[in-house]
Amino acid sequence: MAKKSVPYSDAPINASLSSDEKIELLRTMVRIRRFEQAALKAYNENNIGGFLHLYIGQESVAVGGISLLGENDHVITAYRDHGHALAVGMGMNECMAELYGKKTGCSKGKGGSMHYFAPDKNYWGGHGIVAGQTPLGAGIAFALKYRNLTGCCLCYLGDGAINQGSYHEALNLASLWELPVVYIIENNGYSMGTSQVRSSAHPEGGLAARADAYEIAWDKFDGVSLYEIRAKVQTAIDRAHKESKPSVLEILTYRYKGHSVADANAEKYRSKEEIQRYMTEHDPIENWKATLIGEGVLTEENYKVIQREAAAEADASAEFARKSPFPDESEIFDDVYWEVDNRTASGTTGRHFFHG
Amino acid sequence: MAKKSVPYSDAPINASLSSDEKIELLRTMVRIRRFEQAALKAYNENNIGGFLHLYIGQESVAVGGISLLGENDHVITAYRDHGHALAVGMGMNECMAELYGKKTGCSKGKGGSMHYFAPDKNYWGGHGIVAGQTPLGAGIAFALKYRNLTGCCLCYLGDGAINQGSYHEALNLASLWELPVVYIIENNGYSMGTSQVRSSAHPEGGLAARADAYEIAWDKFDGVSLYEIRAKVQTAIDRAHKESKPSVLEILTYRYKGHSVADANAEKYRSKEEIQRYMTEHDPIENWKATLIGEGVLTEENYKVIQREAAAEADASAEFARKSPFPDESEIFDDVYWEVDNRTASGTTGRHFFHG
Amino acid sequence: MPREITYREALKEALDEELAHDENVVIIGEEVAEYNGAYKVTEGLWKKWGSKRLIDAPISEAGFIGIGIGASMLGVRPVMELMFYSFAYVAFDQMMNNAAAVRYMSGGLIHCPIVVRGPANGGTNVGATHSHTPENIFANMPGLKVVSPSHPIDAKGLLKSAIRDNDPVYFMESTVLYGTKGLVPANEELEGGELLIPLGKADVKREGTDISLIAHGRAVLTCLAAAEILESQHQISAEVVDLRSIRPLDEETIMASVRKTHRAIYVEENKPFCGIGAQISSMIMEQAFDDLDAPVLRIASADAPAIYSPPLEKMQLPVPEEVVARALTLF
Amino acid sequence: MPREITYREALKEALDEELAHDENVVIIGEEVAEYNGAYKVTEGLWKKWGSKRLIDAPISEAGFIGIGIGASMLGVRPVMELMFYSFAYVAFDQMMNNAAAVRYMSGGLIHCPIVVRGPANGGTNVGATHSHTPENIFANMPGLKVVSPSHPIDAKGLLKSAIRDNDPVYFMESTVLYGTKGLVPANEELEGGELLIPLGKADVKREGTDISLIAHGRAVLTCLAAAEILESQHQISAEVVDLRSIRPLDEETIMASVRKTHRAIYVEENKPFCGIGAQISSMIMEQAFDDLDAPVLRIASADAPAIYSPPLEKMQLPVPEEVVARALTLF
Ligand SMILES: Cc1ncc(C[n+]2csc(CCOP(=O)(O)OP(=O)(O)O)c2C)c(N)n1
Ligand SMILES: Cc1ncc(C[n+]2csc(CCOP(=O)(O)OP(=O)(O)O)c2C)c(N)n1
Ligand SMILES: [Mg+2]
Ligand SMILES: [Mg+2]
Repeated sequence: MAKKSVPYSDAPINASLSSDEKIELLRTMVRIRRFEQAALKAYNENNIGGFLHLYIGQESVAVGGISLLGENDHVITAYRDHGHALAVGMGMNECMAELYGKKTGCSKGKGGSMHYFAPDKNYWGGHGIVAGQTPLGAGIAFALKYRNLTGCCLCYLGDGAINQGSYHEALNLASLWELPVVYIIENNGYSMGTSQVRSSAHPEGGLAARADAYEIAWDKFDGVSLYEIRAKVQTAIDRAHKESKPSVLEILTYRYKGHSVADANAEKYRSKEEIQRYMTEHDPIENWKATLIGEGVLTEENYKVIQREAAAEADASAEFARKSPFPDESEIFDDVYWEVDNRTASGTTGRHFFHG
Repeated sequence: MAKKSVPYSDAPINASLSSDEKIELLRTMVRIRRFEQAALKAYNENNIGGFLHLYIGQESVAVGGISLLGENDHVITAYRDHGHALAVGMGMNECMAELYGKKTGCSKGKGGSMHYFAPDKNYWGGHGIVAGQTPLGAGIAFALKYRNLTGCCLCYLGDGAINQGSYHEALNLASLWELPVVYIIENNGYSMGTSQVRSSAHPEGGLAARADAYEIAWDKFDGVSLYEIRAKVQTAIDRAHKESKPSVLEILTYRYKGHSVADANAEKYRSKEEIQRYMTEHDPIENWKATLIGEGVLTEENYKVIQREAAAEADASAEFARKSPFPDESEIFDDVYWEVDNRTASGTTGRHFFHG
Repeated sequence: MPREITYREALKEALDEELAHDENVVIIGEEVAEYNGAYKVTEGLWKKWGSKRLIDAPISEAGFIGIGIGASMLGVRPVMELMFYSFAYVAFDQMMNNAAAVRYMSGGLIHCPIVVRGPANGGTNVGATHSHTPENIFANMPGLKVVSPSHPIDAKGLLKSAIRDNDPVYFMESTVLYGTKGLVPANEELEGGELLIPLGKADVKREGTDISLIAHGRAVLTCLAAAEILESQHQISAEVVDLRSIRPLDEETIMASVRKTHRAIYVEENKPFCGIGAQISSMIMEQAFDDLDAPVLRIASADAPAIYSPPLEKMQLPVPEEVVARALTLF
Repeated sequence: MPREITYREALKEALDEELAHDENVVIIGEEVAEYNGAYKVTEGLWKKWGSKRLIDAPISEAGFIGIGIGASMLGVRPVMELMFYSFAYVAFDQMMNNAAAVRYMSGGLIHCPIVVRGPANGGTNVGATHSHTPENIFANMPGLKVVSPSHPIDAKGLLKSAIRDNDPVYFMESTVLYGTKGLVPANEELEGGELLIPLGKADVKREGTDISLIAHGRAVLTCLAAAEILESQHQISAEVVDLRSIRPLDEETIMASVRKTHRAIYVEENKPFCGIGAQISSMIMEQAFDDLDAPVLRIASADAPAIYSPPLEKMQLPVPEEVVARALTLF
C-alpha cells in the first residue's frame, strides 16, 4: 500500500532522510525551544542582562535551512540568533553561559544574546544592527567564490530588515557579482511593534518579490513544515552551488513571545487570538512531531524522552552558566586587536589603548 | 489640411503651449549649453576650481520636467546641477560667479559647481553625495503634504545613484507614506567610467522598474524630445498632485563630455562613435529646434539670434564673475549657524567655533 | 511647588508642550507612536496628538532622518527619535552632510531646524553595537549642536530650546537616566510660563573650591557622588560643572571654575581617544596654563568596545571611586 | 640608489607588491580597475592582475565595504578604495560596527584584516561634503587602526604593513600629496628586500631643540616649512614629529621630543573640536606637565565646513606662517 506522503516529503533531499536524521531534526527544534525557555527563566531571575530576543515559534526556519548545509556552506543572522546557533551545533552550555556573561560563553561573555559566533561551525553571528549582516553574508559568499570553493552562505534577516539600505546594496552586488548567497527573510509579521503592512511597501508577491528589482530568483512559502523549508531552501542552495547565483526566500513564521523579553506591548500590537492561533495551528515542532508520528518514525513515548532530555540539558546549561566565572577585569582589553592578542611586532608597537 | 503632429505634441500639456512658450523652452536649453560652454572655457583657463560636471546633452531632461512646475512644486538634484538651476530661473551671473568662488555667487562662493541653491525658486540643490538628495526630495514632498499644499518635488538622480541604500529607503517611505515625489533617473548610460550594465542589476523594464519593488508607478522613455518628457512627467506630477503618490521615471539621455571636466578617460570607456552618434541623432536642442521649425514656430534666423544672445549672456556672466570680489576672510564663519548669523540669544550664548 | 518627575517624564513634557506650541513640530521615529516609544519617552502622545504629529517609521534611519531634514528646509520642525543613538551610524551621511552643511553650502539660504534625539549611552548590557556615545563625533562638525542633559530639569528645558532652535540639534539622552527623578518647576511657577534652558550654558551643579569635576550626561551624577566622598572623607571641596551643552560650549563657566579651584578632571562615558575630555582639557590647559596646579586629568570609559557581561561592563564605565582616587593624586 | 617617486607611485608599488605577495589580497572600489582609479593610484594594476584581483564596484559603499568585511572573516584580504574618504559616511555603520567590533563581540574568534584607503583631505575646492577628515572619528573607536602618511616613503611602507596587518586599518591619504615626490629606496637596496614601515612608529622628520611641531598627514609638510622659517628668520630650532600612525600611537617619540624641547604645537588639517590635536595636547600636558614651559598649542583647519571658493579654502587650512606666528608666542 502506497504510504500517504506529506507535501514535499518526496523531494529528494527529504526522501533521502533516515529515520534517525528525522528524529535529530526534531530534537534540535525541541532543544532550541527548551534552551530558550530556560533562558527566559534565567532572564526573569535577573541572571541575564540587556536584551533577550526569543526565537520560540520560528525554530523550523533555522533548523530546516541549516540542516542542508555542507562543509563550505555558511550561516549568518541577526540578533535573534539562538536557534541558528544550536542548529549549527553549538552547545547549550556555551550559549547559556554567554547569556550569563560568563567567561565560558561562546563569545567569552563579550557579545551577549545578540552576538553568538562559531566560525569553526561556519556560523558568523549574531548581529545587532538591523540588516548590518546582509553585506557580510554577501561577503562570505564572495570569499567562497574568490577561493574557488563550492559553497554558499545562508543570510537570515527579519521582515523589518528589508527596509535598510545596506540590504539593497547587498542585493544589487550579489546579483551583479553572482555571489552564492541565500537571503532568508524570516517573516514573523512584525518588526518590534510594527506590523509588516505598516513598514514595507512591496509587490503582490510579498517581501521576497523585491528581489525582482535585481533579477534575483525568489520564493515565498510557509514555514511550518520542515519538509517544505528543506525542499525550497535546497533549490536556492543548488542555485548557489551550481550557478553561483543568489536567491531571496521569504518564509512565513511567527514569534510567540515579545520582540525581546522586555517588550511590554507584546500582547497589545497583536491580539491574543492571533498568537493563540499560531501556537495551535502553526507550531513547527508540533507539525514535525505529527508528521513523524504519521510516518511511524516517532512515538509519543520517544517524543517525551526527547523533551525530557532537552529540558534537562537546558537546566544543566543554566547550572553550568551559573557556576562559571565571570571574565576577569583584565580581559576587557583582550580581543580588541588580533595583533595585540597575538603579541606580534605590530601588536607591541605603539600605544593601542588610551584609557586612564 | 491637418498639421502632421510630432509624437506627444497633442498631449494637453503640450497642445496648450503658446509659440512664445515653445521658444522660451528652446532658449532655456540653449542658454544652459552656452553657459556650460563658457564655464568649461573658464575652467580650462583656471578660473574655476574643483569639479565641473557638465550637463551638455542632457538639457531637455531638466528643462522638460521643470517647465511643468507650479507654485508649490519643487526641485532637487545631484551635483550635475547647472541645467536645473537655469531652468528654474536662476541667473547666469550668480551661477557663473559661484563657479568662480565669488561673493556674488548664488551660494556666496561657498558651494561651488555641485552646490547651487535657490529656495526662492523652489530649488533645493545641488548635492554632492551620490543619492544623498533622494531622502531630501521625499522630505520636501513630506513637508508639502504635512502643510496641506498641493504640490510635488521632482527629485533628479543619476543612473549610478540607484545603487545607494538611501534611495531605496526613500522609495519605501515615499510609497508607504504616500509622498508626492517624482524621482527622475537621468540615465546617461554611465556613472563615471562605469557603464550602466556594470553597475546595476535590474528588471527587464529598466532601472525605473525597480520601483515595482515598492509598488510605485514608473515609466521609462527617451529624453530627446521635450514633448515626450513633458507629457510623461506631467502624468507623474498629476499622480503626485491628485493622488499624493510617488513615481519613478527613467529618462534616457547622454552626456557629451566627461564625467567631470577632469575625467581623463571620457573617450576611453565610451567610443568616439558612440559619443558622435548621440550628438548627431540624440541632441535635444537640435531635436526641439527641428520640431519648432517644422511647426513654423521658429526660423533659422530666430534660432541664430537665440544662440547669439545666449552666448553673449554667458560671456557677460563670465565677465561679471571675473570682476566680482571673492568673499572676505571674515565670511568663513558666516552661514554655519542660523542662530549665530541672526545674532539671536541662542546664537550668542556659548562658544560656537573652536578654531585658534 | 516644584514637582519631582523623572527624566523620561521631563522629556515627554517638553515634547508635549512643543507639539502644542508649534503645529510644525512633528515627531518621527521607530515605534514612537502606536507603541508609545521603545523607552516610553513618547508615551501617550500619539493618543493625544494623532497620526499626523507622531509618525511611526520603518527601520530606515537614513531614509526617515533624510526626510526630516528635507521637510525642515520647508519649515516643518521634525523631532526625530533614534531608538538608540548608535543607529545614527546608518544615517551618518544624512546627519553629517545634509543637516550640517546645507546651510553653509547654500551660503545661508537654507537652514535646518531639526532635532535628532535618543539615548546615547553604554551601561545597559546591550553590547558594542548598541552602546556608542558619539557626542565627540557629531560635535566635531561645525554646523551641528550637541546637547547632553544629566538631570530631569535640564532634559526638559534643553529639549524645548533644542526644538525651537533653528539649527540642527543632536540631543543625547541616557536610558540609564530615564527613570531618575529630580525637581522640575511646574509651568505656573515660572516667569514666562515655561521652562527654557538655553543651549550653550553650563550649570554648576555643586559649588566647591578645591577641584573642578567637569562632565556631561550621566557622568555628572558620577561626579556629584565623587564630590560627596571627597568632602566627607577627604575634606576636599569639589565643584561639579555640568556642560549640558557640548556645542555650543560654555567656556566661561568652565574657566571660571578652574581659575578658582586650580585643578580639574574631565569625566565622561565617551571613549577616550579624541573624546570630549580631550577637547576640554586641552582647552583649559591652553587658556589657563598658569592657573593650574596640576595637569587636567581625564577619566573616560575603558578603551574597548562595550562588553556585554554585566559586571564587566560596570567596570568599563567611570565610577565615583575612580574619580576620587584620581582626584587625590592632584593634591 | 634611492629613487625619487611620487606619493601616488609609492602607493601603487605597495599595492602591486602586496598583490604579488598574497593571492588573498584583492582590491575593490569604484573605478579602481578598468578606469585605473579616479586618482590613478591603481593605474595599470587591472591590466596586470586582471578582474579577479581588481574589482570595480557600483556606488554602494556600505555594500562593497560590508562585503569586504565579510570576505575578510573567511581569509580574503580586501583593500578597499574610497574615492574620497568622505564617502565613508554612507558606510559608517559597516566600518564602525562590523569591522571594529566583530572581534570583540565574538570574544576573539573572528578578525578582520581589511584596509580601507583613500584621500581624506580638504584643500581641493570640492566643498564641504567631499572634504571630511575623519581621522579623529575612526581613531576614537577601539578595534580600529588609523594611518596617515605624509611622504612617499611612508605611504609605501605603511600601506604594505597595513595590508599585512590582521586588524582593520583605515588608511588616509591626500589628493594634494599624490603628486609630491620623495626618496623611496628600491627593494634591492633593502635588507629583506622590501619596505615595511611598522604601524605605531612616529618619525622625526626634522631634528630640533627648541620646540616640537607635531603633525600628521599633509600638515607635516606645513610644519617642515614652518621649521625652515623659524630657523632662518628666528634662530629657533624646531623639531618636526610625524605621527604617521594615529592609532596605534607612538607616545614615546612624542614625549621624548617634548621633554627635549619643552614646547609643542600640534598642527592638523582636521577640524578642531575633539580633533587629533586635542588628544595629543591633552596627553602631553597630562604626562609632561612639569616639563612644559608653555601650554601645548593647537592649530587646525578653520572651524567651518570646507568652503568652495579656492582662495578662501586656502585660508581655512593651516599654513607655515600661522605655525610660525603661533610658535613665536611660546618664546
Ligand atoms: C539600524 C537599526 N535600527 C533599529 C534597531 C532596533 N531594532 C532591533 S530589532 C528591531 C525590529 C526588527 O524586526 P525584524 O527585522 O522583523 O526582525 P525580528 O525582530 O522580527 O526577528 C528593531 C527596530 C536596530 N537594532 N538597528
Ligand atoms: C556616496 C558617493 N560615492 C561616490 C561618489 C563619487 N561620484 C560622484 S558622481 C559619481 C558617478 C555618478 O553617476 P550617476 O549617478 O550615473 O550620475 P551622472 O554623473 O551620470 O550624472 C561618483 C562615483 C560620490 N559623490 N558619492
Ligand atoms: Mg520580524
Ligand atoms: Mg550617469
